[in-house]
Amino acid sequence: MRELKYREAIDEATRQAMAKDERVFVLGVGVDDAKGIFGTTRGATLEFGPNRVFDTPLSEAALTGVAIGAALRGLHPLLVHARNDFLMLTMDQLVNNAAKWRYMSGGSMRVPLTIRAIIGRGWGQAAQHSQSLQAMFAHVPGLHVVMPATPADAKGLLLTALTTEAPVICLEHRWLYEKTGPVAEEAYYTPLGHAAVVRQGTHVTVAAMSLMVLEALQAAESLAAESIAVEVIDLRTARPLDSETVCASVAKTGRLVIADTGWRSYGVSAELAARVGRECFGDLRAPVERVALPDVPTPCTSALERAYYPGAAEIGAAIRATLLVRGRAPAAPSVEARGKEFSGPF
Amino acid sequence: MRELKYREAIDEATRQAMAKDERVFVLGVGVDDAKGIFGTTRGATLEFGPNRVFDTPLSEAALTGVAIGAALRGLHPLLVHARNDFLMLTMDQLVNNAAKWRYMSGGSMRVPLTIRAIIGRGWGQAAQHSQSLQAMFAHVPGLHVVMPATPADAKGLLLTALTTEAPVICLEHRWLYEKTGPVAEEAYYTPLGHAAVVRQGTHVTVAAMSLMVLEALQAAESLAAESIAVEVIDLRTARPLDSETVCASVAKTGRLVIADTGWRSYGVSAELAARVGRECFGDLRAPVERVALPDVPTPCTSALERAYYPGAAEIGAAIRATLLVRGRAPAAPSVEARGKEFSGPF
Amino acid sequence: MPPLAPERLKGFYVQMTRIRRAEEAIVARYPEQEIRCPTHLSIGQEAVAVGVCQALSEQDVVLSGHRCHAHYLAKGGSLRRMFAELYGKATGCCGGKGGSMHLASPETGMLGASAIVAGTVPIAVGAALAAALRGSDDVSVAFFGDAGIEQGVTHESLAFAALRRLPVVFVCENNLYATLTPLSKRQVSADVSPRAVAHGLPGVSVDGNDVLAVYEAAAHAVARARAGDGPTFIEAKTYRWREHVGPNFDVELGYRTQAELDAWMARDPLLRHARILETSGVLTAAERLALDREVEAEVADAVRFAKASPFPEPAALYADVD
Amino acid sequence: MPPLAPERLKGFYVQMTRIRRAEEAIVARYPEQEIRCPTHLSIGQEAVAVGVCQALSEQDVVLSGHRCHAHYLAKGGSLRRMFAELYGKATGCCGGKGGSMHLASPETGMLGASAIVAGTVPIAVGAALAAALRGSDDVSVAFFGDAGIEQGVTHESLAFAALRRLPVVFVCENNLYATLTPLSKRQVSADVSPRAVAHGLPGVSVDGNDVLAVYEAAAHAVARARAGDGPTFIEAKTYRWREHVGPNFDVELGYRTQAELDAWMARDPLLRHARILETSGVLTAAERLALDREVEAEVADAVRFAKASPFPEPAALYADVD
Ligand SMILES: Cc1ncc(C[n+]2csc(CCOP(=O)(O)OP(=O)(O)O)c2C)c(N)n1
Ligand SMILES: Cc1ncc(C[n+]2csc(CCOP(=O)(O)OP(=O)(O)O)c2C)c(N)n1
Ligand SMILES: [Mg+2]
Ligand SMILES: [Mg+2]
Repeated sequence: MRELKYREAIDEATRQAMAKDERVFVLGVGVDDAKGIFGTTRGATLEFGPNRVFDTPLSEAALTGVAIGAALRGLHPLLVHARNDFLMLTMDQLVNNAAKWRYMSGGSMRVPLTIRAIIGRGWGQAAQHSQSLQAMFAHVPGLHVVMPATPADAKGLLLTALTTEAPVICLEHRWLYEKTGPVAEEAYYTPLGHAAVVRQGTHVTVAAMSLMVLEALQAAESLAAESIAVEVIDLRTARPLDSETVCASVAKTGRLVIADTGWRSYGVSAELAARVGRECFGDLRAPVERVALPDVPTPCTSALERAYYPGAAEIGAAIRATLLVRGRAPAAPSVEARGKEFSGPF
Repeated sequence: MRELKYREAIDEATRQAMAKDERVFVLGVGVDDAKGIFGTTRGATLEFGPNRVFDTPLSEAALTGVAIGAALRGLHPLLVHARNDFLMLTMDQLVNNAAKWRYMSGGSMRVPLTIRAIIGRGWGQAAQHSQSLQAMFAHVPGLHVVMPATPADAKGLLLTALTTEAPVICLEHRWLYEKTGPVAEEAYYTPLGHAAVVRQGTHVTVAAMSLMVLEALQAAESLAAESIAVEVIDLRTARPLDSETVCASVAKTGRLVIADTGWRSYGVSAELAARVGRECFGDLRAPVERVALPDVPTPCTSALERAYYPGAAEIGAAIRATLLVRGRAPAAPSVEARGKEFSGPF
Repeated sequence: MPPLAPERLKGFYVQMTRIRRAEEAIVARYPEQEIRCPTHLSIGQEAVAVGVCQALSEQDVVLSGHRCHAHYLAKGGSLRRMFAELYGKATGCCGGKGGSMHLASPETGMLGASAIVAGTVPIAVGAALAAALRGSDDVSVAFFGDAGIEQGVTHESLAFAALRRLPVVFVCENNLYATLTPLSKRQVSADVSPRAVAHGLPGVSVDGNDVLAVYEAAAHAVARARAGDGPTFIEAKTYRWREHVGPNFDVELGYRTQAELDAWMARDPLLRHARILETSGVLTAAERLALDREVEAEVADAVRFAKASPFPEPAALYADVD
Repeated sequence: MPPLAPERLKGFYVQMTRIRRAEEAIVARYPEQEIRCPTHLSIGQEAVAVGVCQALSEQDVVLSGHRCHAHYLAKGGSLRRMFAELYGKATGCCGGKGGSMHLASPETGMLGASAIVAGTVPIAVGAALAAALRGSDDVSVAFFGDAGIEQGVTHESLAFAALRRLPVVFVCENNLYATLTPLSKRQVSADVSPRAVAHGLPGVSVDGNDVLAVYEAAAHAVARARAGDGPTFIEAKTYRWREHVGPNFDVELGYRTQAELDAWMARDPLLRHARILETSGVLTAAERLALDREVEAEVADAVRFAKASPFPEPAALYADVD
């Protein structure tokens, strides 16, 4: 199958959704400029023009309300933010209106609204441009939160979001933008709330989100050399969170490591560990391990960024912990080495 | 010891903090009006006058930034909101500024800022006036989140917040306002991050937050008649979350029920269950049970409110589940009956 | 503006009376504790909702805030379903799940209300954006109180609507207070509209107790919007007779005087309009009494309907979430 | 305003030159990939920071946004600690944890910066509130870009400052663009100040490339604030020479023309001030060259200091959280 970059897959999904459904339009700060949100909105801008793709003032709160209003009147806005940190400005509209309008109206109205927002990382973007806030959104009934890890899912989940008659927040990790993978040419729709087993294994399950899926696969690869068979699950959506698929795997392996891009406390790893702890009580042969950001803001300096972000090495160590295997962490490439690919101003 | 109502304890703590420290001042929508946030800011208004207690426009986002600025210049603002739902308007200032200013400045600045906000419930306040959003705030490194369940803690935790050189969010449940309890007259300071064992027991631990502590005690009382000895822990703060105290109890009982006022998914019950599941892995004799709001917005009609809010009955049922005791739920007073006390417009 | 036909003028009176009688029924019934939700009454402010909505067509839409009964009714919402909603019944306009602060009637163009002050101002702008993008000539209206201008999102909304010349009318019901706080403690000037028009849209301040003045301003604004000339801001000065939330009077709280209340009650928008109709021979006192009776019967029927309706089934709790 | 002493006038030049040379050093060093954080340069806009901060006393405070180098330096921040911060070193003004977008120097009155557009506007108002409540006559300044007025929180801040007559000066550096988007696509009019003054405070638009004009407007605003007469809004029209973020020029992106850039570069605020000083005999060309050399040496020293400094210890990751 043809290979696309993650960002190209987003661009293609957007164009296909717009071609199929004239209700879809794109708005957000900078969506129609020459850079087009790292290229993801450029194709739509050129193909559909200023009536379907347009820039907005820096008024994120109002624009979220505007998108809700347009959705209530039959359109399907795709609202794009260059960082999910900016969504903090829009929480009232997201939490109090978008998430609740259908319920409060007794089901007589729906809010088909898709929001894309990027998770930044590295190159000293510091505390306000690198948060990974999925748990906050996923806490709110009425919102959907998807976090594609592959180009195929970036396309399939975005297309599904753009045909879902409810608010969906798509969080895209910046470090995935240049990754390539097979992507079918036609439009296809990946269902929300279905995790994917992306590597089979029998000794331990790693359930990972977004970029951490790549780290988990790398850790699995390293441990395979030691005959440790790791099953890797790509969670894909934070709400709905598919704990069933994870439980089915844990029933087999008896061991679970959760790897998330956000903070540890009150994060994805908390909710999943709580569910698995209950639903797989009899199956768990070791405590669930959580690999996530330490509970501190993001430091700017690369000296501390290195220590801040866990990766394949930490996942490997957590796997070993659940297996009670002694020994040094496997020689996964360090975060620093991987970081090279993403160097440069942003 | 003298008894005070919860709201009187808040009022007293505010006045004592202001008398001891001239840096403390109170601001917020309606703080100096005749109703004074259900009486909690009335005493301070009368005692300290308009330079220390003042009303603001309905500009919650800016006022949060204003409070941060005043804090950076050596004052200690106490910013009051009649509902924690309104904090959604202020998330950018809370999450991106208040929580991070100290870290981003390398420790050269601090933000001594206390925010009080009320959790509404009942009488059809509906989806936007009854949320209990502690998990969202508790996810953010740099914030403290306290949730006093008793008049004594309402005073002691607020006094501590007002002497803490960091942002502290105090979430007060409206249904606790008229409850009475012993409160010492002098100023005292209840440390943040210390749960309290409020009832001793050996068979099962219930760790509860805010109003759910009262429900847990009621459930414990009912079950005592059947010789089930329930240990009840008042968690008191969501961040820092004192899982040690809970683990110490679970080491003894082997069983845990968590009861929270917020939504189930990604809530306090998730984080605590995840921690206990890991730290008490060998001690747990039954899965951790979670009693929390179902993952739906708050319905207005009392017919559905009844089903929405879990209480002593549901905690009792969860306790039985962990004990694998068969039988009907104990005859705890229904939510409806308890609701009577809180009838009226708000 | 051409003179209004007598039937239209009578219609204004009936609309205002329907709102007044409905809310008086709430006052009468509230102590029974069967209407179990906070209610913010518009008694005294009826002319704003009616004057504006009479300038709209059925396809036009409105959004509102916590004080939304009048807007719901003026935009054609069912009286029966409103009372059923207040009583928390399955037959309510939101199936009982929204309540007083979230009335909605999408089939008549009332798209709902947020209880967060100014929360729907951008939503109304979004509805206007949808009209502009689809090339329809529908107009949308944002109703909000005087405190609405204190929220940043209102300024963002005004600026965006002006920038894109969207067909939206911003209607600020300036009733001089937010809860117990007078305007002077919250804003630099007594007029709200100058702070709005700075964003590049025309604005007017009208007597909000004069339904014809409100109608005229709204008709002008709606015509502009429909013609593609962009948004307008209307400040309607009016007054709330009852307490901020709930059925009672509240002068004893001390934040306003009996004299002030009396002066505004003397400017009752219903009576004022009725007098004009009587003087001009459009509606005699007897005809008016007959209309009043009809409306009262309608309200009584709505209350009966609400009381007789069933509560939602427990399963409704989990329906319509996402 | 009394004429400025020659030493003050020279000081203006030195201040601007320090900012220019520091940022040119960033341009020169950035490709080495040792400054590992996004940098938003103020080259071309130096007169605003200097004109304003020269009107402030040491106790006065400023807050800024993503483009904060100039404000940090103009308010007396250490050059060495700034470069150390950019290099992510423990000796940086934020211990390496803040970086380019969060420079702070509380000891000289620079209270920090937020990378969320307009995020610090209310914080500056809060600093002014603190001054008012304590009865001190300190003034505070909010620096922000032209997009700052698009954020609702700015309007809330302006309104609150005006309502309480707080000693704050709002300084909007209108450089005509936000990222790649020209002002005309975002706002209804080319002048920002009218939309600010609607909130009830005086406002002026000045030539932001004329350090003396900026100084004069700022001195006037600061005097008003210190006298208890409340806030002022200053719009300084200026231009960013380099790309939005990063060290390069960017006309090839097509959102602005070379001709426009050339025209603004011809209005270089440094050269312009230097020419006035030369014409008026305050600073000869030779003296100027000497000052330039001094500043260059200072910058070179700061870069050396930064490079030689240690990175923070790993334990710093967990320090100063709450
Ligand atoms: C953002 C927000 N802050 C505070 C409140 C609490 N509150 C509800 S109504 C109200 C007063 C609103 O005043 P105004 O906009 O003038 O409308 P009115 O009630 O006078 O019709 C307040 C403070 C709220 N609902 N939302
Ligand atoms: C709330 C918010 N939205 C978007 C961004 C991304 N962003 C960073 S700077 C910038 C442009 C700001 O323009 P302006 O205020 O004019 O300042 P300038 O960069 O021109 O100095 C944008 C869109 C942001 N940082 N914050
Ligand atoms: Mg009002
Ligand atoms: Mg700019």
